[in-house]
Amino acid sequence: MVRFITFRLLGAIVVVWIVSVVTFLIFQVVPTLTDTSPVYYYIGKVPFPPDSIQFKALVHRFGFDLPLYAQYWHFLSGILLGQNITDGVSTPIVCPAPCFGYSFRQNELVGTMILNAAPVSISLLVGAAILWLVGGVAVGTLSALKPGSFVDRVGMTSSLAAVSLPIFFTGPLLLLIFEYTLGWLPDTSYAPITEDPAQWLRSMILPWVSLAFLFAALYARLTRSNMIETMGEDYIRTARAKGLGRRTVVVKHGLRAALTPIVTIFGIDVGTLIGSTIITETVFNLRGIGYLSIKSIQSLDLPVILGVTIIAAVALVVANLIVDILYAVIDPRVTV
Amino acid sequence: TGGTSGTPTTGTAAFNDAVSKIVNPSTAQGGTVKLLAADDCDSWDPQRTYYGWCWNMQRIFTRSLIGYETVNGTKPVLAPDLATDMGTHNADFTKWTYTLQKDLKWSDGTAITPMDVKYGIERLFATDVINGGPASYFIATISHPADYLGPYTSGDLASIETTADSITFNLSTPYSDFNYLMAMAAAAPVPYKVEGGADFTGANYTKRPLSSGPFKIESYTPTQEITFVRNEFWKQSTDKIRKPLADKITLTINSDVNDIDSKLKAGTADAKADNSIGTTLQSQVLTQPKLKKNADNPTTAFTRYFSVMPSVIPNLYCRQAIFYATNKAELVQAFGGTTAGTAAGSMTPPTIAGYSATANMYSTGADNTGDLTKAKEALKKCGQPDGFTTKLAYSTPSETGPKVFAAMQTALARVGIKITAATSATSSYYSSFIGSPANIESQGLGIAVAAWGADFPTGYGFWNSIANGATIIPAGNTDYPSLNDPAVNKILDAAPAGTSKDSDFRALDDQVMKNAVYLPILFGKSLYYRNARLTNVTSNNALAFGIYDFVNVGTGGK
Amino acid sequence: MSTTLPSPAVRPDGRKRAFLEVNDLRVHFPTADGVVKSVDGLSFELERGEILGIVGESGSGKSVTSLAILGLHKGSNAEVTGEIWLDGREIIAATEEEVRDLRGSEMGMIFQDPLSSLHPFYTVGAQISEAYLVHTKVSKKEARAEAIRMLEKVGIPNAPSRYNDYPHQFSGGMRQRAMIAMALICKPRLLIADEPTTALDVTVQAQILELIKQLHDELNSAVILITHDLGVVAETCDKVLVMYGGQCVETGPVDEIFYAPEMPYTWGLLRSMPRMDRDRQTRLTPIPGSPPSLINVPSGCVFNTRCPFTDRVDGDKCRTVHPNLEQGATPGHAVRCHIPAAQRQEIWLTEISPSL
Amino acid sequence: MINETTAVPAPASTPRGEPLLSVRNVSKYFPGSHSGLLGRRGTPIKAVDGVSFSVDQGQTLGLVGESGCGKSTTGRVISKLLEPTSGEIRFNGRDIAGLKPREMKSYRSEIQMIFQDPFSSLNPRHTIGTIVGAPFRIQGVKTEHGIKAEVQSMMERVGLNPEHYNRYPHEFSGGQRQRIGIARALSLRPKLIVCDEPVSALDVSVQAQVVNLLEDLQSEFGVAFVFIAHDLSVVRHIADRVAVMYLGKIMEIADRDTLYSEPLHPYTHALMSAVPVPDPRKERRRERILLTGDLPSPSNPPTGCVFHTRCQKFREELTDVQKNRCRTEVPVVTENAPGHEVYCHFPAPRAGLTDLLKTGAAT
Amino acid sequence: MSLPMGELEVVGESAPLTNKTVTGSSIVGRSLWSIAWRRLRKDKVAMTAGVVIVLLILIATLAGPLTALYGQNYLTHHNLPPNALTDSATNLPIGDFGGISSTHWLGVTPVLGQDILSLLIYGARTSLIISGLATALSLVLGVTLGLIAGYYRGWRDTVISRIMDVLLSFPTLLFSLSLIAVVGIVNSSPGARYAIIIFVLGFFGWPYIGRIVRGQVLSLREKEFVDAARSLGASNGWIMAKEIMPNLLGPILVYTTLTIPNYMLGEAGLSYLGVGIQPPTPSWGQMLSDAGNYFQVDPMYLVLPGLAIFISVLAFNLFGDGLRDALDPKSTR
Ligand SMILES: Nc1ncnc2c1ncn2[C@@H]1O[C@H](COP(=O)(O)OP(=O)(O)OP(=O)(O)O)[C@@H](O)[C@H]1O
Ligand SMILES: Nc1ncnc2c1ncn2[C@@H]1O[C@H](COP(=O)(O)OP(=O)(O)OP(=O)(O)O)[C@@H](O)[C@H]1O
Ligand SMILES: [Mg+2]
Ligand SMILES: [Mg+2]
Repeated sequence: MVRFITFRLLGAIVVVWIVSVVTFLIFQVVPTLTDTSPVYYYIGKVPFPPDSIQFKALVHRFGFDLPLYAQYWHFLSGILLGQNITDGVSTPIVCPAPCFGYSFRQNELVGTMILNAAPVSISLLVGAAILWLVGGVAVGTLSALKPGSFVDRVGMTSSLAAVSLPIFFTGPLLLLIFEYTLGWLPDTSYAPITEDPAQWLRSMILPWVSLAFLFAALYARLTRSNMIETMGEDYIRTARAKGLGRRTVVVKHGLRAALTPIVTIFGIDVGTLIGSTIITETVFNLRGIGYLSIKSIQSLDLPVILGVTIIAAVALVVANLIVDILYAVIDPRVTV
Repeated sequence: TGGTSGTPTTGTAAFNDAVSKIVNPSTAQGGTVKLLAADDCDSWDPQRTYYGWCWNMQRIFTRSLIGYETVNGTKPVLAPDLATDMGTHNADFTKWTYTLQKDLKWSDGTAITPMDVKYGIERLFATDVINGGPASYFIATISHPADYLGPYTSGDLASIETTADSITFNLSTPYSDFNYLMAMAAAAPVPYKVEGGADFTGANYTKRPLSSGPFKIESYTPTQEITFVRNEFWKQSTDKIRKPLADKITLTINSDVNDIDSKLKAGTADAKADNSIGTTLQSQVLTQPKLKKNADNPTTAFTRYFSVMPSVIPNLYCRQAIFYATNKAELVQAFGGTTAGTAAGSMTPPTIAGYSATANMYSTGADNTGDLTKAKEALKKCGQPDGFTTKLAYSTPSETGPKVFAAMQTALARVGIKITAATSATSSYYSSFIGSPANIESQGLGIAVAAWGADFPTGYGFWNSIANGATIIPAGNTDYPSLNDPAVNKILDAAPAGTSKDSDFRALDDQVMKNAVYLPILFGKSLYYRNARLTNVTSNNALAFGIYDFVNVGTGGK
Repeated sequence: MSTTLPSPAVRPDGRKRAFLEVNDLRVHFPTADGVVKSVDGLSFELERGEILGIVGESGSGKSVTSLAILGLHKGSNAEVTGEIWLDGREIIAATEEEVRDLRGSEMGMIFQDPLSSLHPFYTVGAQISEAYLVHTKVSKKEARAEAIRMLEKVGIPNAPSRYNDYPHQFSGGMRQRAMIAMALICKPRLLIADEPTTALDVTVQAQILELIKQLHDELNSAVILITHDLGVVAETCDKVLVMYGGQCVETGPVDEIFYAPEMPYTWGLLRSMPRMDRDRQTRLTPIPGSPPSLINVPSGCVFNTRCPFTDRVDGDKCRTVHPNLEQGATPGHAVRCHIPAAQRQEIWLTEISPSL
Repeated sequence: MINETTAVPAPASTPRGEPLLSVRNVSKYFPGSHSGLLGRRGTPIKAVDGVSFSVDQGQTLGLVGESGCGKSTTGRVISKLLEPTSGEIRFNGRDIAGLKPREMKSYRSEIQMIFQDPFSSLNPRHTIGTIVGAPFRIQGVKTEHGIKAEVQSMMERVGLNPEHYNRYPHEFSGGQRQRIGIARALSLRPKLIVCDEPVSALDVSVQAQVVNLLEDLQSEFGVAFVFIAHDLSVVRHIADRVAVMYLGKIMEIADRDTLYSEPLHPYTHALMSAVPVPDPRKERRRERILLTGDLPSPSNPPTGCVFHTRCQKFREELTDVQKNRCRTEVPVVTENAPGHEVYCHFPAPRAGLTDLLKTGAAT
Repeated sequence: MSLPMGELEVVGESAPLTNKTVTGSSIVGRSLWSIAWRRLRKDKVAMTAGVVIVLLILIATLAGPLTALYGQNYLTHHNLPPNALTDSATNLPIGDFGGISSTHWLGVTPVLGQDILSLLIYGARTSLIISGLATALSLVLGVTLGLIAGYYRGWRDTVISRIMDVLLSFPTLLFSLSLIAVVGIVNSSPGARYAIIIFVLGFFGWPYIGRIVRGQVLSLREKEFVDAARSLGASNGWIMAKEIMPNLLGPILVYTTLTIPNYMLGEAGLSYLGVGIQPPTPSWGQMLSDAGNYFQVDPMYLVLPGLAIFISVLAFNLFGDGLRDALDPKSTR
C-alpha cells in the first residue's frame, strides 16, 4: 500500500510538473512570437520605448532578462522552496513554499489570491456535490429498480434534458425568475458562511441548484446503468437466495457495488471542477477561483494564470490519487 | 448613520440636472455614501492609477499642488490646492515654483512638506517598482539624469528643489501646461521615505496609501471593498475646492452589473462610481420618468474613433472611402445608443481647445448613415472601384465590440469594402495588438476600434500622445496609425512654449483629418444614476467621465 | 392463499403431499422476439433424504426451474404459473416476504459459478454469517463462530483466518466450499445445487460431490442436483429428471434411467458421450441437429426434430400431438414419448444398449 | 478443390523417420506482475516448463490436465502465437522456435488452431464467408474458382449450408460455430491443427457431432492434431497418444491404450479415478483417490517433483527417504515401455483402478 | 495482399456448387448492424431525435436558401429610421416578445435589430461544424492512439497512457481559455480562431475516446478470433484494420453521437465567455452571452438561443442513448 501510494504520488508529481512546463512555455513563449515582451502582459500599457532604461528596469524586475530556463527555474524553485518577492524597496514579501508567484498587476501573492477565492469555490462545490450525489444516486437507484417503469422513464428523460441544458442558459433563467421576477432571492451577493450564514445560503442556492442539476443528471444515469448491471449479477441472486430482505439486497449488496465506480468518477469530477467552475461563477458572479482565472485570463495576468492552472492540475491529480487509494480500500480485489 | 432608505426622499431634481447644476444643494453633514463599482481600481497608489474614475476617487483622499475646481461647465478650471497659488514660472516655462500652504497635515498628523511632494513625483521615475500611472508625462518634462530611476535606486533628483515651504521644478523642455500635470493625482505627495509604513512602501503603497485629503482609508480589502472615513487632520480652511459632507464613503466592488442595477433601483446603494449603469437599468431609466429624473447623461470628453492604418491601407483615397462609407448613426447605436454619445465630425471633443461643432471633413450625409457616392468616388481614385478587404480590430470580451464590427461590416459592404474581425484580449489590445506598429502591419489590421480622452484638458494634452510622430514606440504606442505628419508635429512641438492659440489646435485637427487616419465616431456620454437621497451632487467634468464628484456628496445627514 | 385450503399438507386427491412438490410449473419470459417458454409444464416430487438429479442440455430450463422453487422470479418480468409446494407451503402464490423467510432457512442454493456468486466486496466469512444472521436471532459473534464452524466443516483449512479473506483470495474449489457453507449454515431441508461442479476440475469436482453427499447424509435434507453431466448424476443421485426444451421428458430412479431408459433423448445422451468405462467406440453416435428454440417450440413432441425414431410412430403423431408424461415400465419411472412402451424397451435392448 | 500445387506451398517432405512436430524441452515463462517502483519484474510464471513430445503426421496427440496446468500455453507455443522462452520446436524438420514473423508466414498455413470458445473465436462483425475466406486473403492464396467457391465447398465439407455464406456468427448455434472455426482452420490444408478444447463448451449431444467431424476430416486430409482437453473420456476417444500435464510439466505420456489401461503416474491415477462415469452401480463401488489441497502457483512451484505436495502416494505409501527424493529431485523421464514415458520417481500401476472403469458394467 | 472485401460477392458466382439445395437467391444474413437498426427503428424517442438531427443538419447546410426563402438575413440591421425595429434610446426591440412580427418570426436582437431566426439558423451551422470537426479530431487521435496502445501494449501503451493521464489532468477549460487568449495575440484571424477552438475541444477530448478504445481493444485482442487471424499469419495492421476495427465501430458511433453535443456545449460555453467564435459568424453561445446583458428587459433573446442549444443537444443525446441501447444486446429497453 505504502509503495503503491509512493508510486502514484511520484506519478502525480510528474504529471503536475509536465502541466507546469507546458503552461509555462505556452504563456511565456507564445506571446514573444509577436516580438512583444511579456512585460506588457504583466502591467499593460508601457509608455516607454523598449530601449529606454525605464523599460529595461521593468524587464529586470520581472526577471524577463533571464534566459527561459532560468525563468522557469525561478518559478519552479518558488513553488518548491518558496521565495521572497521584493520590489527592492518594501520589506520583501515572504512567500513560503509552495509559492505560486506574485501578481504584479494586483500586488498580491498568487497563493493568497487563490486562498481568498477558494472558500467561494469550495462552498459552491461542496454544496452542489452533496446535492448532486444524493439526488443523482436516489433517482438512479429508483429508476434502476424498475427499469422501464414510469419513474424510470421520467427520471431518465429529465436527466437527459438536464445534461442538455448549459448553465449559462439555466443560470440567467433562474436569476430572472427567482431574483428579478419573483423576488424570492432579493440579494444574491456572496457572504462568507462565517459572517452571514443566511446570506451565504441565499447566494449559493441558485448556483448549487444549477450546477447540481447538471451533474445529478449524469450521476442518475450512471447509477442507473451500474445498478441495473449490478442487480443482474450472480451475487445479488445469492443474496436473495440467502433470504435477505429487499432493502439489504438493494442497499448493502447492490448499491455498494454499483456505487464503487461512481466514487471514482465523483472524485475526479470534484477535482476537475475546482478549475472549471468558471462558467458557473461567471453566470452567478461568484468571486471564486473560476472568476479569478477568467479575470486573469482577460487581463493576461500570467503569474495568476500559471498559478491557478497548476493548482487546478494539482487538485485534479490529488483527486485522482485519493480516488485510487479509496478504490483500493473499497474494492478488495484491487491489490496494491 | 447611514440608514438606507428605499424610497427617494426628494423629488425636485430632473434628468441631467447634475450636469449643469448642483442637485439637492445642502450643507447637512454626516451619513454614509455607498458607492458601487464593477471592478476595483487599477491601484490606490496615486502615482500608479490611470483609470479616470479612480482619479475621481483619489480626489476623496489625496491632494496635489493644483486641483480642479468643482464646476460643471464645459471647461474644467484649475485652482490651487496644496499650493497657495497657481505657481510661478519663468518665461520659457522651464522652471516652475510653488509655495505650500501652512498647516497641511497627513492623516497621521505629520506635516505635509515640499519634500513629500517631491518624493511623490520622484516615485514616478521608479518604473521598476511602481508602474501603471501617467509617469511618461513627468519623465518627459522634468529634467533628470539619463539613468535616474527614482528615489529607491537613484536617490535624490536634483532638478526638483525644495525649501521649507516651496518646491521648484526644473524642466528639460518648455511646458506651459505644467499646472495640469501638477493637478494629476500622480503629482500627489507621498510621505518622504516613510510612505505608508514599514510594509507599505514601494509597490505596496497601494495597499495603504496615506491621506492628505478630507477622507482617509479606514479599511481596504482588494477587489472587495474600500471604506473612507473623515481625516481629522484635514482642515477645510486649507482646501478651497472640496466641501465634504459625508462621514463615511464606502465603495463596494460588485461584479454583477445586474445586481448593481437592482441595488441602485432599490435605493440600497447611492451611485455607481466607475461607469455607466447597466443595460437593464439604462433601458428602465429611459422609459420610466420616476427613475429618469435621478439620472444624468453627461459627456465624457472621450472620443470614440477608428484608427485607419496607413501601413495597411497606404492609399489615402482608400482610407477616405472608409471614412465616407461609415454609418455613424448606427455606430452610435452599437456603442450603446443615444445615451452613449453623439456622432462626431472631428476628433477634438467639446471640452478641448480646437473643438468645432461644425467641423466634418468627411461628411457622412445628413442622417449620418454614410455618403456612398463620395465613398465610391474615393474608391475609384484609389484604384479599387469594387472595394477591397481588410481587418477591423477590437478587443474582447466586449459588449460593444461585436456590434460595432457588425455595424461597420454592413456599412462598408455597401461600397464593396469587406472586413473581417481581428480580436485580442483587452489587456494586450492597446499595448501589443494595436499598440505595436509591427503587429498592425503583420496582421494587416486596417481599422482598429479605439477611444481617447485627454489626460488633461488642453489641446496639447489631447493631441500629443496620439498625433506627434515623435511619440511613436514599437509597443505600447498610442499613435496607433503611426501618424507622423511634419505639419502636425510642428504645431505640437511649438505648443509647450505656451504660445499656441485655440485656432492652432483647430488647424491641427484639420491637418490630422486630412491624413484620413483618425475616423471620429462619437463624443462619448455616460448614463449615471444617483440615489435621490444624495445631496450636493454634480458632475465632475475635470475628469473625462463627467462622473459625480463624490468627495462633496452628502446624504442629508442620514 | 394456501391457508384457505383445509389442510395444506394434503393434496386435493387426499394423498399426503411430498416434501417438495412441483405441479405443472411454467415459467415464461415475454421478450421482444416472443415469449420464451423456459419451463413448460414441469412436475415432480421429492422427499427428504432423496437426491434428485436434473439433467438436460444448456438452455433446457434447469436453472429457471431452480430459481422458481426459490421464488427468485418474483419481481422480474417472468410469468410463473403452476404450484410449488414445499413442506405444505405453496410458493408461487406466496408473497415475496413469505418466500424470503423460507430462503436460506428452509431452502438453500449453491450456484454454478462461485466467483461471480460471491459478493466481491465482502469477506467470505461475513457473507456466510450474514446468511445465518437473517434467520436466527444471534449476536454477530455467535454468527461468526457458527460461520467458522461451517467453514471448517466444508473443509477449509485455517477457517478462522480464512474467514476474513475475500472471495478472490480463494481458489475455485474453496469458493464452492464457501458457497456450500453459506447454503447450509441454516440447515435447510431443501438444497438446490445448480451445476455446482461444472466450473471445476475433475479432481476438485470429486471433492465437492463427496462433500455434498456427506452433508446430505448428515442433514437428511432433500437435494436437487442440476447438471448436464450424466456421470455426476450416476455418482450422486437417487432419482433423475431429464429435461429437454423446458419439459421433463423422462424421470425415474437413477438405475432405471441408466439401465432401462425409455426416451429417445435419454438414449441419445447416453450414446453420444464417449465413455471411459467401456471399450472405445470407433465412432460416437451424436444426436443430430441442435436443441430447439424455446420461442418456437416444435409442435408435437419437443424432441421430434432430432428424434431418429419418429418413423416408428404411426402417422405424424410425433409432429402434431404433444405426448403426455406417462408411467414407464416401472412405477416412478415416467416418460414422454409416443413410441409404445413395449417397442421402446425393445429398441433399447436391441438397438441402443449394445452400442453403448 | 484447391489446386494442390498452387494453393499450398509444396510441403518440404518430412525427413524420413522424423515426426511432423517434435517439441524438445520447451518452456514458456510469463513475466510476473510488476512489483517495486522501477518496474522490477516479479517472479516469472512458469506456465510451461520443459515439455517434450512429438506428433507424427496424421496422428492425434491428446493433452490433458487440470485448469491452469499449461495446456493452452503449450498449444499456443506450438502454433507460434507465443514465443517459447526456451526449447526447440521442430516442424517438418525445421526448428521454428526462433523464426521471425516474416519467416514464419509460410508455416502459418501449415499449423492452424481451433479454439475453445465458439463465441469469441469468430469475429461477430464478419460474415461466415469472410471468416472462412480470411486464410486465403491473409496468405494471398489464389484459388482456381475464386475464394467464394472454395469457401462454400469447405463449408459444405464441415456440414454447414453453403448458402449461409453471408450470415453472421450470432445466427448460428454453438456447434455450428465450432464447425465454422474448423472450416477456417482447414481451409489452407494445414498439416497440423492445434485444437484447444474444441468441444468443452459444447453440449454433450453436440460434442459428439464435432468429435466425429474432426475424426472424419483427419482421415480425409491426413492432418495431425494436438488435441487439448480436460475431459479424459473425449481424449481417450480421439487421441492416439496422450500426454498428461501438471503445473507446466508433462507427468506421463503414452499411447492411448497404454495410458488408459496401465497408468503409472500417481497424478494420472488421481485424474482417472475422479472422472465420473455414467453408470450408477459402478459409481457406487468406486473408490476415489481424492487429492488434497490446491494447485500450487505456477510462479512458485514446489521443488523436486511438482506434484509431491498433493500426491496421495507420497502421502500414504512412501518412506521418508523416498519422500525426500520427491521433494528435492526433479524426476527425469523413465521409459516404462517403448513410448510410455513417466516423470515420476516411483511409477507403478495402481490395482483396481482401470478394471473398475472398464469391466463389470452390470452386476 | 488481401483482396478488397467488395470483390467477394462476384468471385464465386460461376463456381459450380454441388449442393443440391441451392435455390438461386442466396440467404443474406442479418448483421449486428441491421439488428441494431431494427431495434433503433422501434425506439420512437430515438427516431424522433434522429429526425431532429437530420433537420438540424439540413438547416445548417441549407442556411442560405432557407433564410432567402424566409426573406431575412442576419446581416441586415433594423435599427435605424425610417424602419427601425429597435428603440434609439434603450436599444431594445420595439414590440412584444422581443419584436416578434410576421416578418421577423422570432423577433430581432437589441441594439442592431438583427433577425433572430436567421441568426439561429446560421448559429446551427457554426455549432455543427465546430462540434463535428472537433469530434472528428478527437476520433482520429483517440481511435488511432487508443488502438495502438491497446493493441501493442508494452512501451507504446505506457507512453500513450501517460500522455492521456497528463491530458486528463489538465484543467481543460482554464487552459483552453488561456490558450485561445494567448494564441489570439499571435494570430487573430477568424480562421485561426475557428481552428484553435476546434483544436482545444478536440485535442483535450481525445483521451476520453482513447481510453474507451484502448479498453475495448485490450479485451478484443484477447478474443480468440484475433488469435485465429494471427495464427493464419495476419499482420498487425491487418488484424487492427480488419478484425478489431469493425468491432470498435459500435462504441465509436455511440461515442460520436454523445460527443457532438458535448462539443456543442463546449463551443457555446467558449463563445459565452467571449473567447469563442467571433462575429460576424453567428453562434448560439455568443447570442446567449450578449443576451445576458438584456435578460431582464428582453428575455426572449435569452430564451431562443438557449432553446436552440437545448433542443439540439438533447436530440443528439437522445439519439446516442437510443443507439447505445440498440447496439447493446444486453440493454433493457
Ligand atoms: N430473464 C430471462 N429472460 C428471457 N429468457 C430467459 C431468462 N432467463 C432464462 N431465459 C431463457 O430460458 C431458457 C432456460 O434457461 P436456463 O438458465 O434454465 O437453462 P439451463 O438449463 O440452466 O442451461 P445451462 O445448462 O446453460 O445453465 C434459456 O433459453 C434462457 O435463454
Ligand atoms: N499471458 C499470460 N500472462 C501471464 N500468465 C499467463 C498468461 N497466459 C497464461 N498464463 C498462466 O499460465 C498458466 C497456464 O495457463 P494455460 O492457459 O496454458 O492453462 P490451461 O491448461 O490451458 O488452463 P485451462 O484449462 O483453464 O484452459 C496459468 O497459471 C495462467 O495463469
Ligand atoms: Mg443453468
Ligand atoms: Mg486453456
